[in-house]
Amino acid sequence: MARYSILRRTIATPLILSALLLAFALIAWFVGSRPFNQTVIDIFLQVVFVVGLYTFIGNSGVISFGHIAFACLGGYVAAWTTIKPMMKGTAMPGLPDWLMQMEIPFWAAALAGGTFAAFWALVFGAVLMRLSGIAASIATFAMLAMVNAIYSNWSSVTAATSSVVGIPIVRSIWPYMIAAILAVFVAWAFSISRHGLALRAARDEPTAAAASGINIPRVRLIAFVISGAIMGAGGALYAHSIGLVTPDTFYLGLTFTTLSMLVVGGMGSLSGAVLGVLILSSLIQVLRWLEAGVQVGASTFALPGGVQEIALGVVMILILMFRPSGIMGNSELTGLRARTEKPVEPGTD
Amino acid sequence: MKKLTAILAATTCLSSAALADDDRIIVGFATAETGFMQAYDKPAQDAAMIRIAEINEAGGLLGKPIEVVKADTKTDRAEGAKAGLSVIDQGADMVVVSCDYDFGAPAALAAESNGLISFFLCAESIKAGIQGVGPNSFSASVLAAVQGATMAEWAYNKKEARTFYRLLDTWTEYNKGICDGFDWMLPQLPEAKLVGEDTFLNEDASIAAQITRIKSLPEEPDAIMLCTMMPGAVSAIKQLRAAGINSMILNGSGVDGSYWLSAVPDLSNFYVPVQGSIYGDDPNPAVNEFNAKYTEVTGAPPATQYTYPGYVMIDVWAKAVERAGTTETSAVVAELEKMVDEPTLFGPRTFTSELHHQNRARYLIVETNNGKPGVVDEWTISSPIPVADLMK
Amino acid sequence: MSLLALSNISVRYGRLTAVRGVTFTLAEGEILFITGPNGAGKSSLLRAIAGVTPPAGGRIDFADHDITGRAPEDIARLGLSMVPEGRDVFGSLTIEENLMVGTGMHSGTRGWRARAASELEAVYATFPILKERRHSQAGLLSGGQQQMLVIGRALMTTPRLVAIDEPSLGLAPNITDQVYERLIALRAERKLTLLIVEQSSTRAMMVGGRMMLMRGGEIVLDGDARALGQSEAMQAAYFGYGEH
Amino acid sequence: MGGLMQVIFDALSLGSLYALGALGIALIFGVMRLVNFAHGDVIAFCVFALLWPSVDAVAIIFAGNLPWFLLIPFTLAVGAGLSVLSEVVVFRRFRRANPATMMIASFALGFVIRYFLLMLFSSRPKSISLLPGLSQPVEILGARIPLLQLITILVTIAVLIGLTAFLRRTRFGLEMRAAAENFTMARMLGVRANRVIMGAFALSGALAAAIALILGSQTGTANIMMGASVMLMAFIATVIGGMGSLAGAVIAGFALGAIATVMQVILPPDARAFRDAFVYGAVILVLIFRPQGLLAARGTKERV
Repeated sequence: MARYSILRRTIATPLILSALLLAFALIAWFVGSRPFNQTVIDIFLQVVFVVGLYTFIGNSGVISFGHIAFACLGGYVAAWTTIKPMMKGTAMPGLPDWLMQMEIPFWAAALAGGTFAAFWALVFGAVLMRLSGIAASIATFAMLAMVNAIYSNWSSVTAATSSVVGIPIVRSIWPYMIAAILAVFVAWAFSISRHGLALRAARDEPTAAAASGINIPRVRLIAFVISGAIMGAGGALYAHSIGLVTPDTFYLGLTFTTLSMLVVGGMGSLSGAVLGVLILSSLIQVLRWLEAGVQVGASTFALPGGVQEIALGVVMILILMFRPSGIMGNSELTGLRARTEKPVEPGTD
Repeated sequence: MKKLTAILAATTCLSSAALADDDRIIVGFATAETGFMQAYDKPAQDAAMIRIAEINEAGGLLGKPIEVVKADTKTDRAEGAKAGLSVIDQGADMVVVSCDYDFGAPAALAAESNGLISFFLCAESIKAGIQGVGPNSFSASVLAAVQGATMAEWAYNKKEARTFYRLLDTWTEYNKGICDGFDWMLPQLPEAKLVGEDTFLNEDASIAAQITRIKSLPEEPDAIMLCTMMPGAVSAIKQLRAAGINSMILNGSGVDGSYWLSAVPDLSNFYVPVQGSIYGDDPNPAVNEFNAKYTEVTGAPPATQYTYPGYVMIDVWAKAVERAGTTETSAVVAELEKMVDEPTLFGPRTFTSELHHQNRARYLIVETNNGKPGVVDEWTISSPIPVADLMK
Repeated sequence: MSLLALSNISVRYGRLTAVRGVTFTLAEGEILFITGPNGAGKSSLLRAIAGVTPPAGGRIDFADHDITGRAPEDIARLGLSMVPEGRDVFGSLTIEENLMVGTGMHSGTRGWRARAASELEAVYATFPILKERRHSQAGLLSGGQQQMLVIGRALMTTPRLVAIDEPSLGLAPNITDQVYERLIALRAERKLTLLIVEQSSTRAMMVGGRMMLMRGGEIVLDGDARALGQSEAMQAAYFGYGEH
Repeated sequence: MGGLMQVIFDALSLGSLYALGALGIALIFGVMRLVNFAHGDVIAFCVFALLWPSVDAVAIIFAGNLPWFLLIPFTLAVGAGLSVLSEVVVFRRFRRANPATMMIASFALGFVIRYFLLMLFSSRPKSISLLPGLSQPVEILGARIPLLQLITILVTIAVLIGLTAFLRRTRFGLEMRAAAENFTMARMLGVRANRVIMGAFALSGALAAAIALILGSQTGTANIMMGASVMLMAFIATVIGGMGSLAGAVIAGFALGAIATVMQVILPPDARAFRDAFVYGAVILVLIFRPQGLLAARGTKERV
């Protein structure tokens, strides 16, 4: 009964976010330019990653630097399962025979990537989830670095640092939009589930939560596995969006982009995760257009190269300066007005 | 949101203007104008522009002027795919992609799936071609493995090197490629012996442990095959010499250039294979003329030999287009694949239906002595490296 | 002439109001006990005075300065020394280093080194155990010794007002007596003003002075400690009788 | 014997770099709970400050040609200056923000510094001959090691002794240690927050500059990413050492250097490429058994 009322109270959030994503897809469809189409695909993938990250960080309050490792695992599953067997034989001769012969559609690869990543999230998480705070953050980073070191050197199975090509490219925006919307719903469903609520209680009041019998490592592990699955599926789709994977695609650069988008949007908010991506991605895109040059009347106005990155950094700092808890803070979009979950209390220790 | 669509509409209008124009030929550059790769793409692209200007001055290609469209990959793979699509949408007949295989591949794949020819500016991996991207993809440079093989065979024959040490930076495929070529050549040299091997990472702050391993050998090796690239190469070379190791150091072309030599004062016994010399002493006077022209156009002389493949690229492609009488992909590819030892300013070029890359090439050997680089020799490996060995 | 004056001070943490509309003044040389049950807002009030938690409303004046919302270090430099509850010793510093931290605010003034040295001797005289262990790490001290250290540390700054949160917590009764003796002596010597938070009124009744009772974030009683301590109103107010 | 000495020197010199980096991060973390991801970019900035801005391949040496007794103070001042500037302009406004926000802000700042350098100097690594006299081998205890390696170790030891003396013997050092342990309490004793924090940033920046000088002379290269790998290792060392514990950071820095060196020596050739995987595996193990770090700073409340 209580569950049902939570569901009814919060369902507006994923619906609004899905509508927003649909709006982006429609713009891309309406514009029809292929590079822009690809940009919107990128945005959807980024939504999947950031929402995946949110599922863990937002609910547990533990900063993870390691989630991109799961995207890496997922991306390589896509390479293992969708490249034509002949090409696989030359690039990755060490694959077992059954995998070598496999050629499945991209959506199945995304599911497989998610499952594979979830499995490893379970293995790593069983060890790491006992940690908390910054020790957990560093341990997740060490996990990322380990996965990267292994995938960068295991030539026979991952082709080492070389790009693995031949992954069928999917250039339609709809599968990516659906994936992003699914990720939003999964994240929402988890956050209102028994485990999600328990985890958030543990985030806000760890002592009280432990005292009331919440097994913190266990609920964290559940969140870790679910978010790992989302990241894995996202990684597989990422592979299909550009047709190749390399280990360094899934390393520090992507880690910091996703984390930044989440923190700028608001760490504790699903709406923040999605808005963080949409706002920062739009900003990047506008800056890129400005850099490429915009016709204003008779003259062309263009920013010098490199200004885009600098401006992005400055804008991020400014947003955080004025909204230290991110654009959304801890509140969600609910249609009527932002619903505040619980105010942050700085300095009450 | 209205503003956004307005900007979008503006950019798409700009690009569609170039579409479906039959009175010109369009070359699309999906290369890095910003970010890390820019330093590598820009010189080769400038060289390509010089060749394009020469062709246009001489009346164009098939009587039509060559026009250039560009899109910035920002040294980012996802952006690379967009840049590829962008130049294709602007009507490119041929797509030029980033120098490095990893960064160029997304745009090349976009060209491939649209049935267009793609040329890597200077990629040296076999995958930058049929084996990686597909049947319409080419590279203008020479395989990294040829560099390693060239250095091994040359040092063995001309410098009497017998004991070799192999030091590999596992950072990139290019580095591994050099060492692969070295590994292929070494067993063919009867008295050559590999006395040790080690690996490091380009970003390693110190390679002291690797150096200690070399120093613990009973005797200093005759030659060290150093498979690495910038920026780690300078660090490795400096540390090797600082530790008092004086063996000859053999390299890939990636360390060509004099711009970094100030970091290792009085460097000697140091050898680099190059396709053409930037030092003004190329045996072919036409190369020196090109250098002068490049200096005139860009304001500075070429910094490394990686400037040259851009010129070769437009050269061979334009020849193939002339011979085919069209820019239509399959006809041009067929003409390119007919090229056997096609003379270019920077050595002969061969393309086959099996390999769109050079598995054998004439290299100039540049020796650095007391901090002064200069061409000392020329070498072509005795037999081409078989494709099967390259695919290992 | 009041040294400390609070008018209508309230303290909030998020939606929770810990202190509401507290007003009082404290004259130089006065001794004031604030008592009250757990959660009455006593500590929050002290934190607001010391500048650690800026008040949500109201105004605080100290030594003719408006210190509302000022930084803790500025307030300390005006001569208001605070000893928070929970023995915040710097565990990795030695005892002597702990004592010396607060003397930095006078550095640069004439003869400050000599004054610091004599203050140090005075603190050591009060708490000989600190002198004995002056070079050992403060984190290794027992709870009672740490309590002596933090009180000694506060005195080292030669303050005009010392605010102490629960000085007797964890101290053996005879040590507590010594602490109070020293404080009262200082009060006589240099007109030191004392603001002491204690949960029970026992000590206040022994020492004498003024006493206030806080409950629910408000001051409910204010008067002479001995007189109040024995009154039934005090008992009733402390335990909240007579409200239902 | 010579071989073993060689390995010890290798481990010490690599560990020195990590220890200096870890100190720089731990100093700032101690006073304001900020994990400063811009630290690596400060290192790169210090090296580029010796060059004149130009996008040509050949570096135009500017301050890099100064004699050593001017070059070293100049570089240290640049590092300290940039670091203090970042405090005043950016981090001061994040005092009350949560650690994650501060961390991302520091990352964004590093991003800005990096692309600023990229704009001025292009991405091509520049060569720079810093203190060329140090590139000679010397014989010591039967091991022949580069002079620079020896100097790196000596400089690190000198920095550690100097910093210890500074922290133990000076009033500013006392205030800084007190603030690192309990910032609020220190302020209630009249310790000026801004002064201490700026002091920590200045010291941290100077340490970054020291790393820049060592890395610059060792590699002969100025590269916009040059601080990144040292920074990552230093960051890990700070955590393993126990966040906020300066001694712990130093010990963990040396330990990481030793592990990396020993791994390179004992692993068989095929496994050597996986060296980093083993090193990070060791990091996870340490964290599992000592989540608070080797030397947990007393009174450091975990707030992340």
